[in-house]
Amino acid sequence: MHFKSMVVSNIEVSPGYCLIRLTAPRQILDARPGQFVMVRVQDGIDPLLRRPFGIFDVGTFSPEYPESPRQHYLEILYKIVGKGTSILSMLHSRDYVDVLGPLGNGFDEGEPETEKLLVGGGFGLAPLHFFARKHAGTAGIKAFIGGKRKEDVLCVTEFERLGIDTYVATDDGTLGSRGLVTSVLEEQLETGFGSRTVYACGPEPMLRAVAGLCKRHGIGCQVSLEANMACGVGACLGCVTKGRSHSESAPDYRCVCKDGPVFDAAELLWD
Amino acid sequence: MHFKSMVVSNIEVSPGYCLIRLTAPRQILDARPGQFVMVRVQDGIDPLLRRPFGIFDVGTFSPEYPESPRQHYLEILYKIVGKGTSILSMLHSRDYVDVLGPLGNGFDEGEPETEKLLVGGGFGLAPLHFFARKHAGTAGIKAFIGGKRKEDVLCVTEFERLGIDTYVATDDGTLGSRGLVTSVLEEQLETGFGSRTVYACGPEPMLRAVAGLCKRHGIGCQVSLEANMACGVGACLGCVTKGRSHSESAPDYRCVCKDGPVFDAAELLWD
Amino acid sequence: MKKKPDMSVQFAGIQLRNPVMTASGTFGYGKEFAGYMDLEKIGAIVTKGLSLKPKAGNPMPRIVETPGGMLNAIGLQNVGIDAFISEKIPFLRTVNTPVIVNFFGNTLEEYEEVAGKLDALPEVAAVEVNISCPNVKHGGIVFGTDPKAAFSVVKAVRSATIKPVIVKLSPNVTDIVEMAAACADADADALSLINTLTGMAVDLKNRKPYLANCTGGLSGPAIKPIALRMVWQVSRAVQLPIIGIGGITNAIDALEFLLAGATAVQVGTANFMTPDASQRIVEDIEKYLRENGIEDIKELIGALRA
Amino acid sequence: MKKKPDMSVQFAGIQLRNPVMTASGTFGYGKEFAGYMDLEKIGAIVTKGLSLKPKAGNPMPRIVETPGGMLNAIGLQNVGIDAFISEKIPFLRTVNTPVIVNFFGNTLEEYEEVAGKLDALPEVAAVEVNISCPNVKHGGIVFGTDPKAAFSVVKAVRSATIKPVIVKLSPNVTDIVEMAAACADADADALSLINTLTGMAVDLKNRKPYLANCTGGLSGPAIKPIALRMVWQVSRAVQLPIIGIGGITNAIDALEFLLAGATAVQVGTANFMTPDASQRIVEDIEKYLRENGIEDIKELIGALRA
Ligand SMILES: Cc1cc2nc3c(=O)[nH]c(=O)nc-3n(C[C@H](O)[C@H](O)[C@H](O)COP(=O)(O)OP(=O)(O)OC[C@H]3O[C@@H](n4cnc5c(N)ncnc54)[C@H](O)[C@@H]3O)c2cc1C
Ligand SMILES: Cc1cc2nc3c(=O)[nH]c(=O)nc-3n(C[C@H](O)[C@H](O)[C@H](O)COP(=O)(O)OP(=O)(O)OC[C@H]3O[C@@H](n4cnc5c(N)ncnc54)[C@H](O)[C@@H]3O)c2cc1C
Ligand SMILES: Cc1cc2nc3c(=O)[nH]c(=O)nc-3n(C[C@H](O)[C@H](O)[C@H](O)COP(=O)(O)O)c2cc1C
Ligand SMILES: Cc1cc2nc3c(=O)[nH]c(=O)nc-3n(C[C@H](O)[C@H](O)[C@H](O)COP(=O)(O)O)c2cc1C
Ligand code: FES
Ligand code: FES
Repeated sequence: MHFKSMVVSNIEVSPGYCLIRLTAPRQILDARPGQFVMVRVQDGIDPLLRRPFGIFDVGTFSPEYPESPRQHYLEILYKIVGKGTSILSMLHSRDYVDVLGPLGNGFDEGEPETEKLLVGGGFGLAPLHFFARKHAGTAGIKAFIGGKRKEDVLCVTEFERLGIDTYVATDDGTLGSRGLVTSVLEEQLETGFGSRTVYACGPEPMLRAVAGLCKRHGIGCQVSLEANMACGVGACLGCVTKGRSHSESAPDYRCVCKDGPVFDAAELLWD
Repeated sequence: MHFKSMVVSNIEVSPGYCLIRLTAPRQILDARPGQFVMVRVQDGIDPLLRRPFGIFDVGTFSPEYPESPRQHYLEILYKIVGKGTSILSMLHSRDYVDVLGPLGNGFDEGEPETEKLLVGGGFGLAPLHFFARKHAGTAGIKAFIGGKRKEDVLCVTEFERLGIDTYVATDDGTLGSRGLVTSVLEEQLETGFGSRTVYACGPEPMLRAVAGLCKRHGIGCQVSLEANMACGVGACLGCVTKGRSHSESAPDYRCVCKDGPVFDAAELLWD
Repeated sequence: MKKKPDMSVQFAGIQLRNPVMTASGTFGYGKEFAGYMDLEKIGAIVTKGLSLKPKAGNPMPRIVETPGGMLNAIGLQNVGIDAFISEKIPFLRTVNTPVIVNFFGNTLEEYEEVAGKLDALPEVAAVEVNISCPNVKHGGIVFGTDPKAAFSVVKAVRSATIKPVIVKLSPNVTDIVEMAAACADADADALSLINTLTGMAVDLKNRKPYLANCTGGLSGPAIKPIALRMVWQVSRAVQLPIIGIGGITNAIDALEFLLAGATAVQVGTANFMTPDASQRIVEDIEKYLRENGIEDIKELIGALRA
Repeated sequence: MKKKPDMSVQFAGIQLRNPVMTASGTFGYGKEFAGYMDLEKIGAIVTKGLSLKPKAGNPMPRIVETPGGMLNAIGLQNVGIDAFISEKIPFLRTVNTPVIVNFFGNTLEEYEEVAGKLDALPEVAAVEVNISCPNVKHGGIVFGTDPKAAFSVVKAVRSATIKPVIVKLSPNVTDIVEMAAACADADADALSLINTLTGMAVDLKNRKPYLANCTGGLSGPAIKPIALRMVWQVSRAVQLPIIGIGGITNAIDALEFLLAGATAVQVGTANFMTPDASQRIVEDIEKYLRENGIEDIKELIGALRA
C-alpha cells in the first residue's frame, strides 16, 4: 500500500526514543510481524529518500471527537539518529506523513508449541513487540532485551504486561544483568530443551553472535536485518546481503527489503 | 543584524497574502521604511537560500503571559508564491525562523512639507505601509493602490485608519476604479501642485510606468526594486540593476540589495 | 471542457502514448512497482542494465543519501540476459507498455552479443546502450568518456540489431556534444542523457568512504541543472531525438526537459521518493497541457526561446 | 578539560590559523560580511575574481535556486585590479587574516599582467588563478578544460609572481587528475577544487532559460559528492596541497574534505545561507577535535582509509 497518514500521537518513550502512531487503511491489520514501512517524513527534497521502520504494532482506535468512525493505525518505535528521525520526532498530531508498506517478509511464526525466544536491542524491539503481541499466551515465549545503558532498554513494561518472561542485560549494568544479552540467551539455550526458535532483531554484531549461538546449539534462528534502502520494493538493488552460497563468481545476493528483512540465519553468509 | 526569531502570529489577511509578526532585538526599531530582511524559513537545504521581504512594520508588544518583558517585533506582509513563502505560511506561533537585516537603504524620507504620493501594488504595499505609519499626519500624504483583483488590494483599511487619502484601482474593477493605478496617479499629478515626491513599490511594469510619469511631470520618484538575491549584503553581485550611465563598455551596475532596494528613479536606466 | 491533449510522441521508430518512461536501474523489471501504480499509464518501461552473464555487483553499502540526491554503487548487478528472458520477459509481456532494455558489456564483443540476443525478442521495443562502463580489455577506460570508444560500441551494437538503438551518455565528460556527435556518426537512433555523475561520500566517524566501492553515481534533483544543460547543448548541435534524464521529480521538471529539447524523459530517483512518480508526472503533464490550452505536447519539444 | 587543539595548517609557504577560508565570489571583498562575523576567526579570505580591467558581467537574472544548490551567471563582474588596490585593499589591510586574491584573464597575457600587479602587493598572501574562463584569443575554449592551455596559463602566472600560486580547477572535465597534473607540471604551489559545474535552469512559464546568460555555474550542497570525489582522486595522484571546495555548509562537511585529502577548505554558497557560516565551521571543527581527543587537525588530512 501507499498512503497519506495522519499523526495521531508522537511521544518520547525513553530518552532519544519515540513511539509514533499513524492512521492507516484497514488492510494494515493484515501486516505480519517483521514487516516494515518506508516513511517520507516531509515533502520536498530534504530528506530525499524514505526511511525504513519496522512495525511496532497495528490496531484500531476510536478518535476522541464524537461520531467519528473507528480508525486503524500503525505504530513505529524509533530512535532519533539523524535528519529523518529528527524531523519525525518534531511532528505533531494532525501532521501528515507518506507511508509505503507493509513491505518485505515477516517472521516465520512457527508452530504454536515451539518455544519462541525473542532477542533484541534498541529499536530492534519494534518488530519483536509486534510478534509478542500476536503470540502472547502461547507456551514458552521469552524475551531477551539488551542495550548499552538503561535508556536503550525498551519495551520491558510492554513485554511484562503481555505476560512474557523478560530478561534484560546492559553493557554497563544499569539495568538487568551486566554484559551482553547473548550471554543471557546462551544460559537459556544451555538449560532449556524441546523445540525452540530464536527471533532476533538488533545491531549487526548482536545478530551475528545470536546466529552463531543458534548454529552451535542447532536451533532455528530468524534474524531481521537492516540495510540502507532506496526503493524498499526490490528494484534498486541497494540493500542486498550475501546469501549462504555467495561467491564472487557465483553471486548469491538477497534483497533485505524484498527477500527479507527477516531471513533464516542459516540462509545467510556470516563472513 | 542576524538573529533567531520567534513567530508571534501569522495570519492570512487576504486570499493568498499573509502577515507574520516576528520577535526581533531592540535595534529593529531603528529600521527605516524601504529596508528589507532576508529570512531563512527552515533549517536544511530546501529551500537553500534566504528569501527577501520588505519590512511592513516594527514595534513593541507585551506578550500575553504575565511578567514577561515587553518584546520588539518586525512584521512582514507576504504573498504565497512558491516554496519559501508556502513554508512560511505554514509556520505556527512559537516556531522559529532566522532573520538577516534590516538590509539596504530605505526611502529618502524627504521634507515634512513635501506632498508624498505612495504608489503600490500587491506586496509592494509592505514598505509603503511602514513609510505611511511613520509619516501619517504630515501634510498631503496620499496612497494609490493597484491590483489585478479585489484580493490583491492590500492595506486599504490600514491606510485609512492612518487618516491617509487612499485611491484604489483594479484591473477588473472589482474594487475602486477600473484600470491601472498609474492612471489614477496621473490624474492626481495633473491636478495637483506644490513640491511632491512619489514613492513606488510594486511589479516592474508599474514602476516603469510610474517612473516615466514622474519624469514627464518633473517630480521626484523613488522606486523600490526586486531582484533575485543570494547574499543580501552586496557580496555576490547576483542582484544588480543598471544605473543611468550603464553601457557594455562602461558598466554601471548597482546592487539592489546594498545600493537599493530603493533608488531615485532618475538614477536608473529604464531601457 | 477542453479536448484531451495529444500526449503521444514518436522517435527512432518508436511510438509512445506519452513521453514519460522510467529510468534504468530505478524501476527493476517493472513488476516491483506493479502494486503501486498502473504500468500502462506511462510511455515506456526501461529495465535494469543487463549483461551477457549475471553480474554480482558491488559489496555493501551501495547507496547513500546526499544533499538533494543519492549516490549508488550497485555495480550493475543483474540477472544476465538468459534469466531476463526466462524470468522477466513473461511478466513484461502481460503489460501493454513498450519495454526498452538497457544493457552494457565489458568488451565490444559483449555489447554486440547482448544486442544480438535482444534483437531476437519481439517484446523489446528498443535497446538502450549504457556506455558508462569500463572497457576491461583496454585498461578500464570508460567507453562513454572517449568519443572513439563510444563510436565503436555504437557501431557494434548497430550492426547486431535492427531495433532502435538509444545510446545513454555519461555526463562525466568535458564535451558532451562531442560524445553525442560520435554516437550520431555511428548511426545511433536516439540519445539518453544523462547517466549519473561520479561522486563520493565520506563516513567521518569511521574515516572511510561511505560506499564500499569508494565512489558512486550521483542522481536525483541535485543533478537536474547539469542534465538540463547537457540536453540543451546536445539538442542544438546534434540531429537526434533526445531522452532527458536527471532529477525529474514532477511534471514541471519533465516539461523543462522537453522545452530544452528532449522528445521524452525518464524518471529515476523520484521512483524511490514516490513509487507512482512516473504516473503522476503523466497525469500532471496532461493537466498542465489542458490548463494552458496546449493541444499537442509536441509543441513544447525544443520550444525554449534562447 | 582537554588542551586547545592545534588548528593551524600550512601549505605552499602560507601559514593559516585554521583551514577554513571563504570561497571567491561568495564573500565579496570581506567587508560585506564584517558586520556579521569576526573576520579574524577564519583562516583566510579569498576575494572576488579580479581582472585587469573592470568587468560588467552578465545581464539579469544572474542567480536562481536549484534543488540543494544554486546557479550563478554573474559573469565575473568585478572592479578591476586598480580599483581593487585603491578601494578594497585599505579595508583588508586592517584585518589580521591572510588575503588570497582570486583572478582571471581573457588571454594568457592578461593572466600574466594581473599576476604581476598582485605580486607587488604586500597585503596579498597568495594568488588563486581561476582557469574556468574562455580564452578569447583561441575560439573561447575554456583554459581549465584543456591540460595544455592550463599548463600555459599556470606557467605564465608562475613567471609573473613569487607569491604562492594556487590554481583553481574546473570540474567540467573528463579527467580532473590530468588537469591537476598539468598544473603541477607548470609549478603550481597548490590546487583549489572545485569551481562550479555548468548547469541550466528553465523558466517554464516564459519558455526561456531562467538565467539571461542561459547557463550558469552550479554550487552548493548538491555538488558536494562530486567535489569530494575530485579532491580524493587528485590527492592520491598529484603531490600538491589541495584546497577542497564545494557544498561545504558545516564542520562535518569540512572534515570530510580534509579526510579525502584537502589541506584546507573554502566555504562558498553557505555564506548566503548563514553569513557567519565560515566562523561557525571553525568553531565546530574545534569542538569536534576536542570531543574526539584529536590534538592536531593535521592528523585528519588525507586520513581516509580507502
Ligand atoms: C528493515 C528496517 C527496519 C528498521 N526499523 C527501525 C525501527 O523500527 N526503528 C528505528 O528507529 N529504526 C529502524 N530502522 C533504522 C532506520 O531506518 C534508521 O535509523 C533511519 O533510516 C535513520 O534515518 P535518519 O535520517 O534519522 O538518519 P541519517 O543517518 O541522517 O540517514 C541517512 C541515510 O542513511 C540511512 N540509514 C541510517 N541509519 C540506518 C539504519 N540503521 N538502517 C538503514 N538505513 C539507515 C537512512 O535511511 C538515510 O538514507 C530500520 C531499518 C531497516 C532497514
Ligand atoms: C527587496 C525585496 C523586497 C521584497 N519584499 C517582499 C514583501 O514584502 N512581501 C512579499 O511577499 N514579497 C517580497 N519580495 C518578493 C519575495 O522575495 C519573493 O516573493 C519570495 O522570495 C518568493 O519565494 P518563494 O520561495 O515563495 O518563491 P519561489 O518562486 O519558489 O522562489 C525561487 C527563488 O526565486 C526568488 N524569487 C522569487 N520571486 C522573487 C521576487 N519577486 N523577488 C526576488 N526574488 C524572487 C526566491 O527568493 C528564490 O530564490 C521582495 C523581494 C525583494 C528583492
Ligand atoms: C540505483 C540506481 C541504479 C541505476 N542503474 C542503472 C543501470 O543499470 N543502467 C543505466 O544506464 N543507468 C542506471 N542508473 C542511472 C539512471 O537510469 C539515471 O540515468 C540516473 O539515475 C539519473 O536520473 P535521476 O536523477 O532521475 O535518478 C541507475 C541509477 C540509480 C539511482
Ligand atoms: C555567486 C558566486 C560567484 C562566484 N564567483 C567566483 C569567482 O569570481 N571566481 C572563482 O574562482 N569562483 C567563483 N565562484 C565559485 C566559488 O568560489 C566556489 O568554487 C563554488 O561556489 C563551489 O563552492 P560552494 O559549493 O561552497 O559554493 C563563485 C560562486 C558563486 C556562487
Ligand atoms: S531498497 Fe531497493 S532493492 Fe531493497
Ligand atoms: S544579493 Fe548578493 S549582491 Fe545583492
